[in-house]
Amino acid sequence: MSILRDPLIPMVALVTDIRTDTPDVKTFRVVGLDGKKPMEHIPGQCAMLSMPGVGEALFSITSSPTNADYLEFSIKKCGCVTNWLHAIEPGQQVTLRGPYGNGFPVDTDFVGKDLLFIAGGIGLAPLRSVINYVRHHRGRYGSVDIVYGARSKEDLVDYDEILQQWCREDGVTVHLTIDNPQPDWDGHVGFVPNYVKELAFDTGKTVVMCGPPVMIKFTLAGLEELGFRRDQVYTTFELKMKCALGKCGRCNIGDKYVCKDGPVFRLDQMAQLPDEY
Amino acid sequence: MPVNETFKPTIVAFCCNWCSYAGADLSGTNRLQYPANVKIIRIPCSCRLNPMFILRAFQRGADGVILCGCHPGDCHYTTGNYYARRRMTLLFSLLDYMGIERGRTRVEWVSAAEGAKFAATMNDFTETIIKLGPNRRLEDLRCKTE
Amino acid sequence: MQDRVMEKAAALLESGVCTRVLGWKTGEFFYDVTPAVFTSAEEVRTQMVYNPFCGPNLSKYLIAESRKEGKIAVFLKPCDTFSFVQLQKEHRIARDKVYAVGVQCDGMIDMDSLKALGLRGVTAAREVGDNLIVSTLYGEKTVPRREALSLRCRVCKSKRLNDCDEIIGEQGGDLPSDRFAQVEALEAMTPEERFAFWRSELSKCIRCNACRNVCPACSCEKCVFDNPGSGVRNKAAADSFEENLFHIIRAFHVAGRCTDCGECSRVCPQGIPLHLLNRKLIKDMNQLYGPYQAGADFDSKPPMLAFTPEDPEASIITNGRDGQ
Amino acid sequence: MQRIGVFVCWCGSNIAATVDVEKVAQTLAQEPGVVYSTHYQYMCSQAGQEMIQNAIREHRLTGVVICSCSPRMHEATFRKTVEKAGLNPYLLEIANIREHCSWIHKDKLTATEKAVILGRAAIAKVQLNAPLTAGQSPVTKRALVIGGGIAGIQTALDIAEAGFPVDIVEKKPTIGGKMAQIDKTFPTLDCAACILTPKMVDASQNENIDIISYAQVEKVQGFVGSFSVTIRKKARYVDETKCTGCGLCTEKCPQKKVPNEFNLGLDNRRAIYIPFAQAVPKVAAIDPNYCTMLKSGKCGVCAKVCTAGAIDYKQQDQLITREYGAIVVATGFEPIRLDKFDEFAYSQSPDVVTSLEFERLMNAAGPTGGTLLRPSDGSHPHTLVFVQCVGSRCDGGEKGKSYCSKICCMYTAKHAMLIREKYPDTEVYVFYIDVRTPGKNFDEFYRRAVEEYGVHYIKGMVGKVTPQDGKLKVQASDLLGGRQLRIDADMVILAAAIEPDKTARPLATMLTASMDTNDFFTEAHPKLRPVESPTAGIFLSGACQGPKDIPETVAQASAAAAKVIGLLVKDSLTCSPCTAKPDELMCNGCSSCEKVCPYGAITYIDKPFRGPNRTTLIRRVAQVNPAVCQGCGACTVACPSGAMDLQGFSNQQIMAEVDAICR
Amino acid sequence: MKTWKLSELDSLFAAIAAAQKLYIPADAAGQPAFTLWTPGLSMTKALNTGRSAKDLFFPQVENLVNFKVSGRRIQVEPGREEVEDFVIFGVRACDCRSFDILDSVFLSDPVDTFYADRRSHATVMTLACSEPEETCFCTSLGIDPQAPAGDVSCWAMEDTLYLEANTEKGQALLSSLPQLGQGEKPQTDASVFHRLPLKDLDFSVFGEKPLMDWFNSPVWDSLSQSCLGCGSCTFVCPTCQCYDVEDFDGGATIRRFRCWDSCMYSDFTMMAHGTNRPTQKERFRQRFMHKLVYHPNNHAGQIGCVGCGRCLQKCPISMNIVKVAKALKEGKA
Repeated sequence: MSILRDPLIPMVALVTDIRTDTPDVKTFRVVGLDGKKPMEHIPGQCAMLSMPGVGEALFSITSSPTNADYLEFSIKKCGCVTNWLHAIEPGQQVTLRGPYGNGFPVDTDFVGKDLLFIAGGIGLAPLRSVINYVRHHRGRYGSVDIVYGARSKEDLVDYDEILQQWCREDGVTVHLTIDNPQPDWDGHVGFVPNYVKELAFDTGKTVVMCGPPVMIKFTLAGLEELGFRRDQVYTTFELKMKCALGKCGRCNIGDKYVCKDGPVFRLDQMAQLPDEY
Repeated sequence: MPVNETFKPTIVAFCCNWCSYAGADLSGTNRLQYPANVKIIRIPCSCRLNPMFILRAFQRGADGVILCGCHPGDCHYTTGNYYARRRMTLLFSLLDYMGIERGRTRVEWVSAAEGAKFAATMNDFTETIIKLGPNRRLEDLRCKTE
Repeated sequence: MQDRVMEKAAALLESGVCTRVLGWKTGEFFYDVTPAVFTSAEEVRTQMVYNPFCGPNLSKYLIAESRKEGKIAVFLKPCDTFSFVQLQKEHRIARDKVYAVGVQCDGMIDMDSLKALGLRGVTAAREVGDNLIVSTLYGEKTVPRREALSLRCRVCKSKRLNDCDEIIGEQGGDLPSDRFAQVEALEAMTPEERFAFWRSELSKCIRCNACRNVCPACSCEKCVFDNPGSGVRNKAAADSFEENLFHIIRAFHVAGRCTDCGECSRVCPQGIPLHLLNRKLIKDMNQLYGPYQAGADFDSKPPMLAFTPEDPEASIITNGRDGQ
Repeated sequence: MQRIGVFVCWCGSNIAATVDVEKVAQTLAQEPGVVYSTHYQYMCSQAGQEMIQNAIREHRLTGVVICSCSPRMHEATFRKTVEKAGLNPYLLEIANIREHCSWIHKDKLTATEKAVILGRAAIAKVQLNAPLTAGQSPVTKRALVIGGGIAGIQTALDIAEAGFPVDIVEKKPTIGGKMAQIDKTFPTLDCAACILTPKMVDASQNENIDIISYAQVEKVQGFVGSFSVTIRKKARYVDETKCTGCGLCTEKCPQKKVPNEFNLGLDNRRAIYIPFAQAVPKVAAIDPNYCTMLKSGKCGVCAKVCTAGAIDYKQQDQLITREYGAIVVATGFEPIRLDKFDEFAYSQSPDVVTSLEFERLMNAAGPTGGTLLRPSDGSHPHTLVFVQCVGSRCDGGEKGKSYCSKICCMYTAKHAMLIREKYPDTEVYVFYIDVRTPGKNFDEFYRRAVEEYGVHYIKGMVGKVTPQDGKLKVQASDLLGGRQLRIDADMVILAAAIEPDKTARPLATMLTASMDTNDFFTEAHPKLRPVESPTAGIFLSGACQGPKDIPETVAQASAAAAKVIGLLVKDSLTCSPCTAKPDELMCNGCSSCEKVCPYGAITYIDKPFRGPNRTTLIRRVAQVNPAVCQGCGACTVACPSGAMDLQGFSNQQIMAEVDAICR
Repeated sequence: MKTWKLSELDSLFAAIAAAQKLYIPADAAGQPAFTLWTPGLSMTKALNTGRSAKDLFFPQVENLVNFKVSGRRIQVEPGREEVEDFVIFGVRACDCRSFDILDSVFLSDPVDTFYADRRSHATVMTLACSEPEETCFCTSLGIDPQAPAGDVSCWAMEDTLYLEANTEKGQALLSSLPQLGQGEKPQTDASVFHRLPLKDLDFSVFGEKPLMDWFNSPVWDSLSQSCLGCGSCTFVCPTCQCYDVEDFDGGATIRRFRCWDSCMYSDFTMMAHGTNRPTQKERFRQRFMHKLVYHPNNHAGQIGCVGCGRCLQKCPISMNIVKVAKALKEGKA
């Protein structure tokens, strides 16, 4: 079977469980055909999921590396492959290859730091892996703050996990916000960037941020106002990718390939790159 | 090309809903036989037939493609088959120009009353295709079933 | 001609008739001119060029340019004006935003034609009478201008400048042209020979889309070959079928709209005579449905969007024409 | 992913005898997306339908494929079936394994194989089916009839009788049309005015009918059920509500030299006039081209004599916009101009007249009071020559028309007969190519002309008519006698071809109703829908669709009315949802689709789109009116960018079927 | 140095082709291209091929893997073509340099095994240039067209072909051809190369300023304004290596293949929610920035261009890397 060995050639995996998070986000649990976790990864890394004939797309792995049993992907319905994924039922096979990308520096730069996670909408997906990793190795990091916002309560991804686990954990503070008031919501209402400013975090924290480009832009401005430096802020981003190996040229921005040199960037590094994301 | 005894051509017949599809129904009602190689696809009018569909059929393994519609002047939509006629004439001419065998494509006007003509047309067309042999010039090797 | 074009361009900008001029810019060599937009008379005087190598048809640029603020002046050769009119017929160009200057033309010279004459390392060329004196890295050569003409210019169909606001040079008329000679030669071959001919030509295709992107008739917002929803999208020919498919569909989509400007064959990096496909359809339409020249006027209905009850049946093809 | 149910019908033994239905059901169960597959004796039976409905609910089906008889048979049935189970009726596809399979194949193996493939194609298609909803569009319960001749009048009367308001737009100051100018009618020889004018009066008195005379359609918007039509009512400088039609003004008007169009210019009228005695509305009108007051401001006689004070020199054209559910075109015909037929000396001698002019010369209300006199010298003509087919049945159609004008043979026989009856001392010659007399009592009528009245019918062509010494020298050939004839005639009457009224062409453009090459309106189907235009909501009445005599015209007028009534009784129209739909993001606005649409369903709008870098681009894009589109798909192929697709028969659906069949 | 009579080139080809496949630049339907040698096929008279030699290592379309799908199950099946040993003869110095550039992408971790396979099976026989075209500028990129690299370097001088092995592979090939003669290669004449109009292009400047300076240059607007967005420059370029991966559902088998792609295409970076390079300017800039700045930044200053001049000859509107490089350097277009 050596003829099948190339990083472009995927393995077959099985979707064992599908959870509906929000009206347009589902979380897929994936294992290998042997029933085991198909690959090891670093928080922030991605993998290529595909259905032959439909297409292949890159998704961040949202489960924590500390989960020994399976991988999870939280996927928003927005294109060809994601539409297909949203239509399948458990028991469906898919193909999988990866992991790809650099991941967050959880075992280096983050160690011992107070961490501030800021996410908007589906932007929580890549951060969930880091947050759960940090929670698992709680002793190695300082305080953890999580600011998470979405359009409405229904659009909050992993709401159950947030309420049941994150909110109850010592040393973890969760700040939830939604864009507009709604009857069954007694939490904060407002956009993430403003909320971050209101919360006036201590500038010693290391920030990990993911969300839509506008959110990133305004939150960053807010953080700088508070006195944060760009080299304290990490983000992860998504571009069209095909090979995920740094060769096909699609995710090339400046002299970086997002699939290989990213998807995690420190914002001071990003300042050296063209604004083509 | 020698006639291959075992060659079972795939033939796609696009039939307009109002005349030719009904004509095909009638040939069924009258139990008029024609080869099972012919598979009918219903389209509202002959003018719905995009040249791309014909090429697609050849790509996917068809050996012959025939379009059947209302007789000129009898189109349910008054003018559809006139457009279809021009389009098919030019497409067939272009295919011929590119060296694709002329007999692989055909247009035939079959009314709802012409069950017998439908069957006869399909018999004749199938025979023509069998004589021509398998479609090689417009095939896509990736679509061949191994 | 060169001077009159440049003067006109500068004058149009200076007088405020237009705010931009679409013309050609000088290159590294004398022949590698690039279509360019100029916004001042100064730019025109320093950078603009008009010479026998200004082959590119500028009409298609007007689709985008005429959507912008202000009026743009454009220099069009007779063959370009057919595309200009055809695009207007298809509502693709806002005529009131364009000041069209027709430039009469004696045929454009083509590097491919020069190379076909065996010239290598061409560094300069000048017209002297009916001849072209070509300087190369290996010395000077004189060739008849006629032989250096672009292939399409050798069978020029018309010197008529359609729908121009102004004309430089004389207004011309339609020319007798044997542009269908090659089509007829192909028609005279056996189907097997034709198949072999097109296979060897089309198998050269690298699907760079230059023919499509330069074609004034291929002005679709999104080409079916780029549209995943079309069912025929493909990027490269993975099979000989797809090589055929792309060119058949393209020829068909521009049937009745193709003005035979010849840009497709001019730009093909692989030297495929793509115009022979379009010309075949033009010839057929002329023969079967009456003479029609796309872009010659504003009123006539393209043959593919018209019919007469007396049109011939498709069987004239499938049964063979002329008893073939 | 789709959840598709497959139902294979035995149709008793009709299918099951040659197709192994169980095997078909089993094989199709393996197809992607199929979650349920079964077979049953009669799917169309109550039990079969319930089976389908239960399966839809139990298996949460998102698509249904029924392998059974032709969709032309039971598609509607099964659509209702699935709809009752809560599934959109358009998520159903039928594989025709009876007419197209079991009934034409004898070998069970072959037939079964084919049935599987047909089933596969239906499954492949249904995978891509989208739920479609039939739209409803309201119907304005008012009709517009364009043209107030006998066709328009009859249509309007019938519609009005059924209780619907109807407007007649007539371009002339009075309704009545050509029939009002005719003397007698064939084959009964009863007086045209006697049968027409009562109808004109009926129309004017019917409270459901509004006659808008001296008016023209200016603009048409909308579509079947809800047209909005703007009508230009031309200034007649007489207040219609005040004028009593006493006619005093028309006697006093000093401008006497105005050619009288009602008599085809054979006599004169005044600048203020009532076209004829029985005109409806009987209201005077001022001809602005001749009225001295309107031209130079000097005169005002009519205003002075009018006791009702109806004259209004300041009157302006008036634009009326009204809503209609249906439009009937009844624009009729006119004789062709004869300037290309110089050989008959029409322009050289006043004694060469057209048949319509001849009608006026014979008419008691005509310029001669019904006495046949030569226009040149008022003398009694003794020798009259009729020339048939002037401009009809012309080869190539360059000089005249290629078609037969249909009515000339009969009216010429009528004319010949009338002359011979009134003036037995005359000799009447008729030169013809063929005499065509299909119609009830028509041939008998013609034979009477020949046999009883002694009209000389000569098969042959008139070559030349030369006015000479007060006579008309007619050179002709007698084909049957094989000789050349020279006749010294006193009058020559030309049976001029008839053609559609000149206003028809621009009107057709406004209505987006198609016309043939002769400018006759095209019918939706030449046999089965002869009084409808292909454009929904546009109906055809009378000679605007093709040459017709009066009985035929009236028959068609009533037929058109019946169609209109059938439309207006509905409160709303259900449109088939299988209509064309453009993808605006891909549309080039090139108008290719519009040019091939037989229904005028496509229009264009300029629409803003998001361009790159937060710019806005205004682009012209096609819009399809689903109420008008009939779903033929011509536009989808004309569209080069593939922006236009047909719902229910989309490109992808058809290609999926192709793929499944060729697999 | 080994020698062979130029007049008997055909028999040299036959000797090579006896053991493995041989590709030579020959005219195919009027277009010079690397073509599988069969008896009777002769070398093109053209200086170089229309498409570059990269095709032989990175073909325009290449099947990667096949899938069979039944119900919810997926089966992965081999789909790659077996590669045999082959020889390319007549590769010019510029194209030969392009292999280094392609290697730096495809052979860097993770190695592209499809490309690597072909590279390892190939023996490259280069051919020195003596009659350049006016569009040639390989000398500006530090390439000596008269001393091409490759496994075997060849010179056609007077009536003799001189061959010199540079690698073990080349050595092996030459020693498999015992018929070769021996001779001394005469001095090459470089004078024509000094007359090349584009010999003085300066590509060193691109390493001298930060990436963003070049990116933000004002020249991009006017340089890109008439770009048609076609892929002809990309596809004839020996160093362009962007590709797309797509599936073709042929019914029974779904084939996953890769094919050349162009960053000039509007859909190159198109995603469901839009593209990050919305106009041709950005796409145009990407291509040239990649060649002149990004690639050198990542690969020790190696410019992503070999000066073959194909884009100068093939661009429908005569826009090319020379014009871009000059305009960028001067800061005005």
